[in-house]
Amino acid sequence: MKVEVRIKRYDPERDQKPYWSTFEVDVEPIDRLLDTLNKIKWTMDGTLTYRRSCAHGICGSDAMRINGRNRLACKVLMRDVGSRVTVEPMLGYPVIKDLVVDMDQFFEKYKSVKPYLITYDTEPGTERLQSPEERERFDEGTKCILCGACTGSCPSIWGNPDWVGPASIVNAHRFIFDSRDQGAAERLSILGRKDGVWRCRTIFNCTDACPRGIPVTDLIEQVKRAIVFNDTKNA
Amino acid sequence: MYQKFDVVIVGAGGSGLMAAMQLPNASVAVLTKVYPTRSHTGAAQGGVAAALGNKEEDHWKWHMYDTVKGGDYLVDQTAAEVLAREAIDAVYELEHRGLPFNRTKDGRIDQRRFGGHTRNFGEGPVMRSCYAADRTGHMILQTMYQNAIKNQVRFFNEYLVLDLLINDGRACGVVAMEIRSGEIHTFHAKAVLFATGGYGRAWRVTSNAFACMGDGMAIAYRRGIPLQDMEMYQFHPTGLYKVGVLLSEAARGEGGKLLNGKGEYFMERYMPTMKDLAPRDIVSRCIIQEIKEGRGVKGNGIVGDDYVYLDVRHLGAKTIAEKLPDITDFARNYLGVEPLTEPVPIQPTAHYAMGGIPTDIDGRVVLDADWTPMPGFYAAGEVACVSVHGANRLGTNSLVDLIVFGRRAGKHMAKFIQENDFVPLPSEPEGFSRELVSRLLTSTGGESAANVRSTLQNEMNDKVYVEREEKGLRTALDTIDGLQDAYRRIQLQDKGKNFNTELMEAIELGFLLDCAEATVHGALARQESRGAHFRLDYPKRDDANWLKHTLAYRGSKAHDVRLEYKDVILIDDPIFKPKERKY
Amino acid sequence: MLSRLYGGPRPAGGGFETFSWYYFRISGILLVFLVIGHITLTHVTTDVACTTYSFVAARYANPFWRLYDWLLLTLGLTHGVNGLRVVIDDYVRHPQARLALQGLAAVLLLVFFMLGTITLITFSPVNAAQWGPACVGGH
Amino acid sequence: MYKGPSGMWSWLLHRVSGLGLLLFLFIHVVDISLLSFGPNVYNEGIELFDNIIVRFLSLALIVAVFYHSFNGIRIVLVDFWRRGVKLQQPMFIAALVLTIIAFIPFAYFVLRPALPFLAQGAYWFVDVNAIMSTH
Ligand SMILES: Cc1cc2nc3c(=O)[nH]c(=O)nc-3n(C[C@H](O)[C@H](O)[C@H](O)COP(=O)(O)OP(=O)(O)OC[C@H]3O[C@@H](n4cnc5c(N)ncnc54)[C@H](O)[C@@H]3O)c2cc1C
Ligand code: HEM
Ligand code: SF4
Ligand code: F3S
Ligand code: FES
Repeated sequence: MKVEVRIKRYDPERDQKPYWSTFEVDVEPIDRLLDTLNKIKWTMDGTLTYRRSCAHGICGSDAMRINGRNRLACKVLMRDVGSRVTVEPMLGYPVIKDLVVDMDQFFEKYKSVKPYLITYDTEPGTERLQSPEERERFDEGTKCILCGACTGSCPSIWGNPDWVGPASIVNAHRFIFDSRDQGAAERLSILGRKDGVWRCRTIFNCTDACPRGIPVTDLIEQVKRAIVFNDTKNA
Repeated sequence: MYQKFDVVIVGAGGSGLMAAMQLPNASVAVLTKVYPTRSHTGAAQGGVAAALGNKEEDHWKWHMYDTVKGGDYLVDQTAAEVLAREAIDAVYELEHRGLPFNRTKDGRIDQRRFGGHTRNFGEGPVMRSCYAADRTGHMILQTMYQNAIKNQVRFFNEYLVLDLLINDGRACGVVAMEIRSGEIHTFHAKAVLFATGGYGRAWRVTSNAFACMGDGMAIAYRRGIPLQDMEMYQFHPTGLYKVGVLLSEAARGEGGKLLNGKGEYFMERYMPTMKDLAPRDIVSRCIIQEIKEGRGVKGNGIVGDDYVYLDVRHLGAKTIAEKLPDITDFARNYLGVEPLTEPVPIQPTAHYAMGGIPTDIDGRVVLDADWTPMPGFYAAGEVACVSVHGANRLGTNSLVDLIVFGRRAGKHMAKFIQENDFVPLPSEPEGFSRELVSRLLTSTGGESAANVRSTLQNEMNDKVYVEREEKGLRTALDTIDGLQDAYRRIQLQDKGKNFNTELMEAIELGFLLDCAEATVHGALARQESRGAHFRLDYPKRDDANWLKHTLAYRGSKAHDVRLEYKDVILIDDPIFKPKERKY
Repeated sequence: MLSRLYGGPRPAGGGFETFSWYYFRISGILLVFLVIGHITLTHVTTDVACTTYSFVAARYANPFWRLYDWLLLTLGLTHGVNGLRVVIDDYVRHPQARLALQGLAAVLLLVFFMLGTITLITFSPVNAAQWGPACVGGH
Repeated sequence: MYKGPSGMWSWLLHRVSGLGLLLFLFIHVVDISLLSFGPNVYNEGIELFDNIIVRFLSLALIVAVFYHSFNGIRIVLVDFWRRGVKLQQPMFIAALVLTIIAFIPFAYFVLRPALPFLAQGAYWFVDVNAIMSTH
């Protein structure tokens, strides 16, 4: 089938401002959008630039704005996008080139919430014990692949790039509610600050964008409650 | 730009990060061409094997036995011992660092069965695979990255390493291109670790990421370091048809069966006892056999007639939803097939390099059959060949390899940098890399990199696949020779410096061609069938002549690779004596 | 469990943003009743055209209504200006401009709060004969 | 703007209605302060509200109040009620429906005094001659 692909292009080395290129591509209905981009890059325009690696939705490289919503190009099938598809870089991040955005800030924010196990006890000789229920408590957040789709979909970050963003909160949640961890208080105090969880106005775009099906807003709300009630048990 | 570190680690997958963790007091730079969390380790689903014995009795020696046998005895048995013994501690280390393993009722790390892992030297399956849902690799990668943040490891993200610097027989640094600016940087170091992963992209149908282009192997190879056992490349039997995306072995573990075009569950015919759960090399071969004999699936609307089915319909919606969510997801998403009501088209997919840069059990790269190390140069993970996987890797043993040997290499480097000083850089360290980049940017040869790449991938899929024979391999060699010529004529459309992925892909293609070349040479020379290497013209294993490792040294072009051989290390224990491999 | 979770340093108090978030919700819920009561009074039970001086004077004879309106004023202003502050935070990136606008918001809050409060407290109706019509306009 | 059925419209409306209400509150405080200047001044001020255009503006105000209130309650439920997150969309619809339901009687009461005038307007719209003949 024939598809018209509109791509927002920008190479600061050459272009004054972003522009649109349109490509007519012949695709299979079960081709991924990523396959289509590859086809364009390899046979039509070698300068088209985007990130990709695993090609099956697990590495988080190719989050972009597809028909107005943040998606992984490798998880979108051509038969589902219609005969015209619009591809843009994600909003909320500086554009490096074409569909490639600068993720440095994103990772800095991620780091700011101390996304690692914090313990003050000495380690046992074998594993620490944790019941299946305790393990289940923070399962959702462990699915995150740090693709940044959620953060880039959030109107709060479009206006305010300082905001820590949903992805960082998801990863903070993963540790705050881990029974082995002892750093909950530190993280909650970081997230309780000005650019912490309160910038979330429950817009739910993040939940729509997450390619891993993480209930992002739900996790954020749990963190808010943990801060408000100063308690991680009932949040 | 010039920078100096005690240790430079190339690659931020499981092995690179595990090594970085062992160097808390050194200045360490981790260079990676993708953001660390995009590394291919994240794709691993099944689990990581360790004889913890949390669910039932287990012993590291049983694990060692399975590893040696699974590798069709091409395994260095001392290394297999280290692997099996230290896996236990390494898994505990992961847990301490925060890895969220699934748990048993009494709170310990949960374990499950996996192909080829047995109790009491082959008596029956054992629960040895420690796992975190269906995303163990993802969790290892995330956990290691989190710890790297905690320890404030210095990352150089989106730096493509182009060259290894050697002076006076010692590794002393690397040269890399910063993808975002096109700038060339020199990293001077006392010790260099390569942890760059595999080269599955040499085949058309592969489970591997676009980033798996054999960079590390090729860079070392170009610097005169041999590549070991490259002909031993694993094809996983259940790759999603055409796309290659992996459907985990768990599908068959749960009772899924392979079905041919005639509606027959054919594995029963080939392996009456283990049936669909026979090791990967064997199952892949049976699939190819079916297709060759005309029992593949034909014209059902998708394309071609070179596949069979993975059938999970009889498992019921509940099991499928709970235990095999990924399979359902992939099949629906990528082929539009509903596994609850339709069988899923599959074909063997290029999956894992057993071979690679030869190392000893401390991750030190060795240069020849006499185990002469190159001081300061280390390798770990899929890029390396400690030879624990021999001719066929068992499921879940790669992640063990990463953490055990990544850890050992890290610890050894910690010692090495204490005892050794910097060696000066060679003169004009960046010369080679600059020339490589500028040649590609200025070439007007008119050749397209995409063409070269797809020709290579098709050729490898056709002739250097599950089954090989002399004629096909010779043709493949000619093709690669031609492609290497074509490679020199590659012309780019993007001549910019800023994030030039076309340039990057072209550089990687050069690496891929080198790895393919070594693979074909090794395969052509090895006149026997062992593990993943099945020669139609030599269908029997031949221990008398071929119980040895291939070492391939690069020549000036595809046709003149020099091969040497290295003995397999056997230990003096009757249990581990090579014998026929039966399941 | 909790002592374990909070084994590390304690959180640095709730913080202003936490308070602000909480305040939005509490004042909001109170406002639901106050505002809906208020508009019912001025639009349903009485037409706006009849909310004249005489209507107000009669109502303010009872201090309850003064308190009611003062609560409405205070909660509405603080809630609303806090919202304005958040909006400014979200969209105004330039630090000086942001400070200036937030200063302006604070001044607005203060001015309108004073104006409203003074009116409510000091209001003492003139002689009933001079209250004027019960309704304005031609209806 | 982000496409798709998320909570973005609810948030945008909430923000706009909140700011609108604040603006009105400012105006309202000023007109109330006219009380201090005696009945005549105040009543003149009130007269303004009787104006047909202002009556329509009051309708907008009322919609804003109801929407902002109901959606405010929805937000609080999302925050404090664990199932709220899953039901945010139905609750958004509910807030809209409730806004409309509550709005109808209010619209009637607000516009009732203006009805004759409005009826005339409608008439005029239908038939200019009809208006001509009534004068
Ligand atoms: C789909 C799939 C499922 C799997 N499942 C399992 C399983 O269940 N159990 C198991 O044990 N194994 C499994 N494996 C195998 C295992 O995941 C891999 O072998 C292993 O993760 C490789 O890890 P690594 O650290 O060697 O390299 P990788 O994780 O591949 O990382 C390579 C790193 O090197 C960097 N790099 C590469 N080249 C350059 C360069 N030129 N310059 C700079 N940086 C560079 C990359 O950026 C990356 O960070 C699976 C593999 C696949 C494909
Ligand atoms: C009638 C009952 C009211 C309720 C239940 C209510 C509730 C809320 C809530 C919960 C918020 C916080 C939104 C968030 O954090 O995302 C909010 C924001 C806001 N409210 Fe109200 N409110 C009410 C009345 C008012 C009034 C009378 C005004 C005007 C004076 C007002 C102006 C605002 C403003 C400006 C915001 C900020 C909007 C934003 O940040 O997006 N509200 N309201
Ligand atoms: S929460 Fe989801 S959308 Fe956000 S970074 Fe993680 S995986 Fe991506
Ligand atoms: S889109 Fe943004 S406002 Fe909150 S619910 Fe998601 S983070
Ligand atoms: S390429 Fe890895 S997520 Fe799409």
